[in-house]
Amino acid sequence: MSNVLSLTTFLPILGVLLLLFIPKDSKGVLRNVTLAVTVVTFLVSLIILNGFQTNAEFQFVENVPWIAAGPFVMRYNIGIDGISLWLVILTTFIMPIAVLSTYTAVEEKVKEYMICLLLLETGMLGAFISLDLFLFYIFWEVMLIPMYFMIGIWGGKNKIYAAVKFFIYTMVGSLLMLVALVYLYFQGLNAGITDFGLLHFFSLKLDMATQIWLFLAFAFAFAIKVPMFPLHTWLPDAHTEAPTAGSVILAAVLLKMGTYGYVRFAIPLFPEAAHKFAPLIATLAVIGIIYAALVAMVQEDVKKLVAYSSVAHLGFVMLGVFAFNVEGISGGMLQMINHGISTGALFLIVGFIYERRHTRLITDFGGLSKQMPIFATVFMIVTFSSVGLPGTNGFVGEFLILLGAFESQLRWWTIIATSGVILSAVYMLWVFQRVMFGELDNPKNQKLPDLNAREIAIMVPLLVMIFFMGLYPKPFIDKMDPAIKKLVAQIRVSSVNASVIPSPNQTMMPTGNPGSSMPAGHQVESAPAGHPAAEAPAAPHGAPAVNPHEQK
Amino acid sequence: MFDNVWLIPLFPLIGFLINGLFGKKIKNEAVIGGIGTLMIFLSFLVSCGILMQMIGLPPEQRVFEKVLFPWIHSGNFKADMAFLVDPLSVIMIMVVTGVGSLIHLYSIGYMHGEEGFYRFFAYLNLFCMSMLLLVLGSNMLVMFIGWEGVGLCSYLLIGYYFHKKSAGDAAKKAFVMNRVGDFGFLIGLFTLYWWFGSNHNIWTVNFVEIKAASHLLPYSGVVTFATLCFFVGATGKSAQIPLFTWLPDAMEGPTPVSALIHAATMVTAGVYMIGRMSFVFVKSPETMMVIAVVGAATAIFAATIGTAQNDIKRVLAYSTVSQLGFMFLAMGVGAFSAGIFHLMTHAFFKACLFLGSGSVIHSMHHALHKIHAHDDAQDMRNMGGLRKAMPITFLTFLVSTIAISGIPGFSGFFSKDEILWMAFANPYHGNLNIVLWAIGAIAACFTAFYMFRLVFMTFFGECRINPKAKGYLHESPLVITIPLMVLGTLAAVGGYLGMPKILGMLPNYFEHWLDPVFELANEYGSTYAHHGAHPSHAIEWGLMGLSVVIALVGIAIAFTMYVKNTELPGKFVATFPTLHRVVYNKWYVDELYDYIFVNPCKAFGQFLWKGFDVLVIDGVVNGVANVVMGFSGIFRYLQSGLIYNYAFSMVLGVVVMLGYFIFK
Amino acid sequence: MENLNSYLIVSAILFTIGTIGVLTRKNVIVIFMCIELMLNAVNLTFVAFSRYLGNLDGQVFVFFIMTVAAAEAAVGLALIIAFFNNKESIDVEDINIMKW
Amino acid sequence: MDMILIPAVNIMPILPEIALSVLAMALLLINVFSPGGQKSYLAYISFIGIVATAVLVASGWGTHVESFGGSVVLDNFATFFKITFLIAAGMSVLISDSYMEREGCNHGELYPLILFTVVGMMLMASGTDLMTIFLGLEVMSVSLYILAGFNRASKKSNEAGLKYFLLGAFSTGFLLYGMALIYGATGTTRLYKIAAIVGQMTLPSANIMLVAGMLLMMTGFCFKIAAAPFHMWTPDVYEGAPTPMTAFMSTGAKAAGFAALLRIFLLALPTLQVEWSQVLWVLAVLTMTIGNITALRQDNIKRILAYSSIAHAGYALVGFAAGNGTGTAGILFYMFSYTFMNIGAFAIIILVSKKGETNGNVSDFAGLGFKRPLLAIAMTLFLFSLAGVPPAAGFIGKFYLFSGAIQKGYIWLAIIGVLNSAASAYYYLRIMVYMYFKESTEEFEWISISAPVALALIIAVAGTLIPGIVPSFFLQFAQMAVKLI
Repeated sequence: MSNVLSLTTFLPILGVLLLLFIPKDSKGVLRNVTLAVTVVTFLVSLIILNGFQTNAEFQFVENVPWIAAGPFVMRYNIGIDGISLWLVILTTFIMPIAVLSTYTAVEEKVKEYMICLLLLETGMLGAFISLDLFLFYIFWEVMLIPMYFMIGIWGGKNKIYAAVKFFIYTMVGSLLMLVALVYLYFQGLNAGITDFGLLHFFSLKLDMATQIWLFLAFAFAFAIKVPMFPLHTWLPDAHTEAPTAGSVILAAVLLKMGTYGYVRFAIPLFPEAAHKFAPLIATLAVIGIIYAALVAMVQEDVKKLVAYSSVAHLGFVMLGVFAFNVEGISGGMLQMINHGISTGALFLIVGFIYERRHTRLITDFGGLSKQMPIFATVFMIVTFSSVGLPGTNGFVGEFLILLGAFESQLRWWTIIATSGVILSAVYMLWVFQRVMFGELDNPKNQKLPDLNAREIAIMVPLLVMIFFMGLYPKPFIDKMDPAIKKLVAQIRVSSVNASVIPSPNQTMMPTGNPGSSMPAGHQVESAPAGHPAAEAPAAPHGAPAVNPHEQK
Repeated sequence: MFDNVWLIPLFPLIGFLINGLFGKKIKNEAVIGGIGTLMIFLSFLVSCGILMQMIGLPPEQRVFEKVLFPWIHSGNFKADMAFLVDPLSVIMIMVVTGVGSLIHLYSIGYMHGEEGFYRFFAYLNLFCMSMLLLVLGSNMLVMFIGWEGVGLCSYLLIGYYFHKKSAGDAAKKAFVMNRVGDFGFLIGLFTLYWWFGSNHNIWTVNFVEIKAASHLLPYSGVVTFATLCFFVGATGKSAQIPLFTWLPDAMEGPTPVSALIHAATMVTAGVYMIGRMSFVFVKSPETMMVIAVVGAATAIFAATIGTAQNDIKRVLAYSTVSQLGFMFLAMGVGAFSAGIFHLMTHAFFKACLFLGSGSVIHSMHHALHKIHAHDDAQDMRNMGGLRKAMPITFLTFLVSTIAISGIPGFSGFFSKDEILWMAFANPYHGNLNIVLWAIGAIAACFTAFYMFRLVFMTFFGECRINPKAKGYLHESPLVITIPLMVLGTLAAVGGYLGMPKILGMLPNYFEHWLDPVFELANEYGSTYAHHGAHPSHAIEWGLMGLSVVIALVGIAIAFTMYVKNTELPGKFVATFPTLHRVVYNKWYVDELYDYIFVNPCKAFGQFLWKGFDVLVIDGVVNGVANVVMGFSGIFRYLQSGLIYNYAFSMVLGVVVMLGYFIFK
Repeated sequence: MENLNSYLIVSAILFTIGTIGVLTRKNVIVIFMCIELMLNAVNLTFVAFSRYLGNLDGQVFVFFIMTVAAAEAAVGLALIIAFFNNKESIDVEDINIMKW
Repeated sequence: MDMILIPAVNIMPILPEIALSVLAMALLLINVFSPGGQKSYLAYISFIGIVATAVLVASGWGTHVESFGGSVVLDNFATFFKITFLIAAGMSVLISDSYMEREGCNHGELYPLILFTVVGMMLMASGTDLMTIFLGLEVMSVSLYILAGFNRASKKSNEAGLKYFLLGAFSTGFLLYGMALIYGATGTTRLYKIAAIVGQMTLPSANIMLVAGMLLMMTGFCFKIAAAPFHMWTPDVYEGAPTPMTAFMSTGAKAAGFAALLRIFLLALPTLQVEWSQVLWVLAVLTMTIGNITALRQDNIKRILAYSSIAHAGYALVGFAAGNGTGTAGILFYMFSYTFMNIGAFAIIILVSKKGETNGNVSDFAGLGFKRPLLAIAMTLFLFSLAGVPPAAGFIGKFYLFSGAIQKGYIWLAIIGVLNSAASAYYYLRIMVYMYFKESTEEFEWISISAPVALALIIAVAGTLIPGIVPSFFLQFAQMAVKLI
């Protein structure tokens, strides 16, 4: 089972080949086959999860030559560590749900739809497992195509604008990233790096100016995908136009590409630059949190509201990631998964009522709880998970993020961001109230059927995950912990070398070259993760929100 | 027995799951209610067991931590799902499970025939579980689960009649305001965690460990910030100024809910939290003062509003706010055990009062229902003279009222008097003490006034209810009256647990019981307290008497106004119309908040969306596209189709290239 | 051969005249003639250089250019005729169906 | 009496050219003496001939033979390009027959002309003397003039031919003047001699005559490859010319132009690289930008592809401006894969359009996606490849071109390039929008695909996908080809 990773990634492609031989009008078969394929993929991915050793190393690595021409050597180099593991599982976990959700939602062009779904899955998985920068870029771009068609073909009335906007917006960013990628490669070439293998570049020393430009290019591409304020406007359009499954996947997985890109590429490749820009990005993240919440509050379209809410959630993720400490980054990673589950569930819920009423305007609803109690319960649980109620998954991630950020230099930002917790409650509960509470006065709503078995079957796994991750996140955190510790060690070490944060007691900071897979655990003991050692002596009982940047 | 502490929250959880998942199928109210009540009663038994065991132990061994399973471990951060059993938490679980089971029992009767009966009990159980988590949590995070969990349940239960818009609004308001508090709680948590971690490499949120390390904390400074944040959390949960407006609205929920959540247990969480972390709070004199002042202010403020309300439950709600103010006053003046004591007694009599009012409303409702009248079953102006119709309710209600008014011999007297005395005699606030005491005393007077106003308007005088309905008024069934009687008894005698030493008949069991919890706090406090001459017993006696007199005065006024000559209130209103209107409208606080926070937020959101998101950002995005398109149009028309133009462009190109190289 | 430059200047002038002719004249035939003029200017340059440098490559080149010019003339005139058949005109202004 | 010694010439390097010329003449004769009407067999014969020639050319891989006193050379560079031309010609032949049938101008001369064009191109690729290159260029151009105006009945075709002819001849003037000046400056027309002499010059860039000659030559070739500002003819000619010929021109002629450019500038004028690469920098930016931006507002799909082919010339120029191994190899690879995708796209345009070149608007593609899924998927593939989206060949090509620029340090050039290809995505997507996102307005009539066209499409798809997924095979050849310059 050495190549189980490739198997997982390309099973959907096999599924596509299978679908090609099924006549396009036998929709049931098409759906079931696709479902089967995705389920099998999920099961195979469970083998990975099962065989994954809890350590900081990359596992299930496959590394075979692919392109070698001129100055370039690209390899089919894949593998996962604790950071990518859960995203892979998340992807394979969401797909069957997404497929199941299309059974009644998509009635025409089923075959094409299913093919798009499967291609998309391969694209996403590939991006998560690539350890070769070029390979990553390929998957990153390939992902766009099926999504573009899903929005464009099965989308709403404004679908063309949304689809083209989505495609070009993302393409601009990723092409700039490509330029940076090549430039980085040539830098590496001079330093004796022979191929696009990601791990080589971790040890590459770059001068500050170079790092800044390269980081900006990467950060821009990823920021568009996340999406971060102010590059987020493609998201509401894409979400509102996309069919339910599309929105689910877009929210659950595609957006994670951006945040994952930061964790996997932008930050470890250019640590000093990352530290330099941390305040800026944190600011944008915080603005995003508040801004998106305020905008979400006044939306009239449920789906748009959820779209904006995910902008806010991903703002949290970014904040956590740029805390540069174990808590923050683990929180970020968890939050990615949580957001995948909760927001995915929210889009499914919106899909349910849309299928029944063919409208998403909040004002068209009200008092649904009376008519569809099961739906009400599910919706409420998901709402509170998305609000981050303790006991649900949302809380764990959000809490760790804020905790980690508060420990780091981003204290002020954290305090502002925490107020987002209030706002999220405001808009989520408000929409819940307007949709579910009140008199069931609209006659169109008085006959709505409650969730049927299939829809319940779709939601149950998500609900289970919501509570499981909320009450017992340990397995998730444990698996990703070593990798994150290593990452933190990498970026902290180099940050000290570059003395981006001049700290009086660097000596207690572990020194050594990053990328070397030294067990980072001890370092974390010796120097509390990413907490600014500067404060310790400087502010014995200083105001708690002292920002080192202001101290000096 | 300690080891089984995890059973306490477990039983309600089971109850919740059973009723929540299968309640719809079960249908039979007796079974559903039975399960709900039984589960919480089982927890009560376990709690009793723990109490017994603890009584058996010497004070220093009365702290026990039960780790259930590791919850969030990441980096330095460790938080387990763990319970802390100590005298404080034991008192709380006794109150919660005890009062809780009575109210469950009561609800069987009260909620009879409601649709979604099962839902109600499921929520009620869920609430009990969360509340128990809150009080049992051995670290801030588990406490926070309960903290938000009770918020959730109160949301669910306030919104129980979700088809009423007012209910939905109230529920949302409650949750959001609680969230504001939670915001403070989180920040406080972060600050403490970060401070201990970065300065002493102690990364913990565990109460025991923090307590052990608390000597490292500086006085004021960071602690002030942290504790103030925590206090914000407390104000949210316990409806103190400025976050109190949700509690009166919360009366939209069924009465048992008001009794359990919004009187006996949840709203006291803030007090409990301060008690739990007294050793941190006391480190910051500033915070202590803020707490005391806010508490006193809330006590008097809410009391004034209470005097002008006509909805029986609203009066009680404001009374609750005011009483919570007393508790915070106690905490603020370092009388932690007194505060907790008042918390307990208040749980008894206020629960009894709410349930009593519930019983009244219940029968009013039925009576009005019989005649298909649509008068408000909760408006005291429709009541009066009910004491004959429902004697048990009347008696228990009266007892509790006496208790809350602070008539000697009843529970309220002991606790409240202790608080007032400490407000006067505490070593912390120097000259502020007298003010605090005065405010407290006046608030007590108001309390006595509006409570007896309530009693008189409801149970005395001639019956103002629709005459046709009069015949239908009757005493409530046993399930309702039994809890009333039990609680009434407790309200009467509960005080003897914590009798002030000066009365000297009984030792102050309560204070001794809590000593191990609060001694550290008192120790810290003593380091900066002003050690003036300790007031003499004479003064204490004097003040005690004074407070009694004050209470009696309040009662007397109420008697004159609402029994003797009932036209007085009208006159009063006529003479001070503005004052009455302002008080009647709760000093317009809600309107103020709408004006300051809610509306601007919505407007700003609208602006950001329509103005910024759509116009500016998307404007730029699409603008770029349009500019390019514009160029496309221009370039397009350069393509004239005429050969000599094409040739010209070629020549131009050549000339420019040559020119560049020749003349560069 | 001391006055190479005069030859070059003459040919440059011829070339320029041809170019300007192409830009200004409207009759396709005339334009084509202007192009021929340009080519001949080039020929003159080649010959001049060839003579100046004393090697024959230039002159050989000129032969090729002449032949090619002839071929182009044949093809060009054919195209012009075909165009004329369709449009009854050989005015460049009329070569304008396709634009923008 | 002394006798003239006929130097022993090795005709091996120009064997393919000779073979094709002979075949072409033979076809002419056959055409003359054969009854009119059905001409398909000519297509088949010439296709077979082309394949045979391709085999012949390919067999010469790896050898390096100079001949005719060093005015012609057979090397990998020439071979690579010759293969490219032959592929272009072969596919054009395949798609020509049915088209010419439909347009009712199925004159047998077509195929010989195509073959002659190829001969010219090949001569350009293997010529190492300004004369041979000029000859090749003219042979190609003159045949192309005819091919552009081949559909005598159609006004558009006429106009295209005439425009192409006049402007082409005009540009030839500049080209020749440039060659003359180079000759004057160096005293020779042999490229490697030029290189040697220029190499000895103390300050070649100060030699006005040399620089001017270089620029004028560049003008001539830039006209052929349709680089701004010498591109103006392209849209009109491409639109007017019979579609298969447009396909042929846009790929073969462009490739030939680049072959000659590379040969001359890299072999003869490497010492002036600073000068010409800064000029090409500007030209590349102009060409990409004008091509892409103008294409955004077009509705006639042939015109869209015309502008897109201008833009692609710009991309290739990026690699040329870099002038290093990566960039130039990128050009070769790009021209190679561009041939497949572009001819493929034009083939589908032919299938969709109707008699008299009607039905050639973007909107006429509406609903194709679900009426003829296979065609649509093929078209989608070509368009994505043109837009440079992985895993199609176009992406790898662009990647190498821009990488060349980056390696050279022209970061901004690369950035402008990628921004351009982002913008270009819009009009390629627009076609897909019509194919998939819109329903066709009028009744959609069945498209019958003849065998040759099907074959061409299959070749095109293969040639677009395979170099994209396993590029190293092709890239290595490209690398070897440019090494020899």
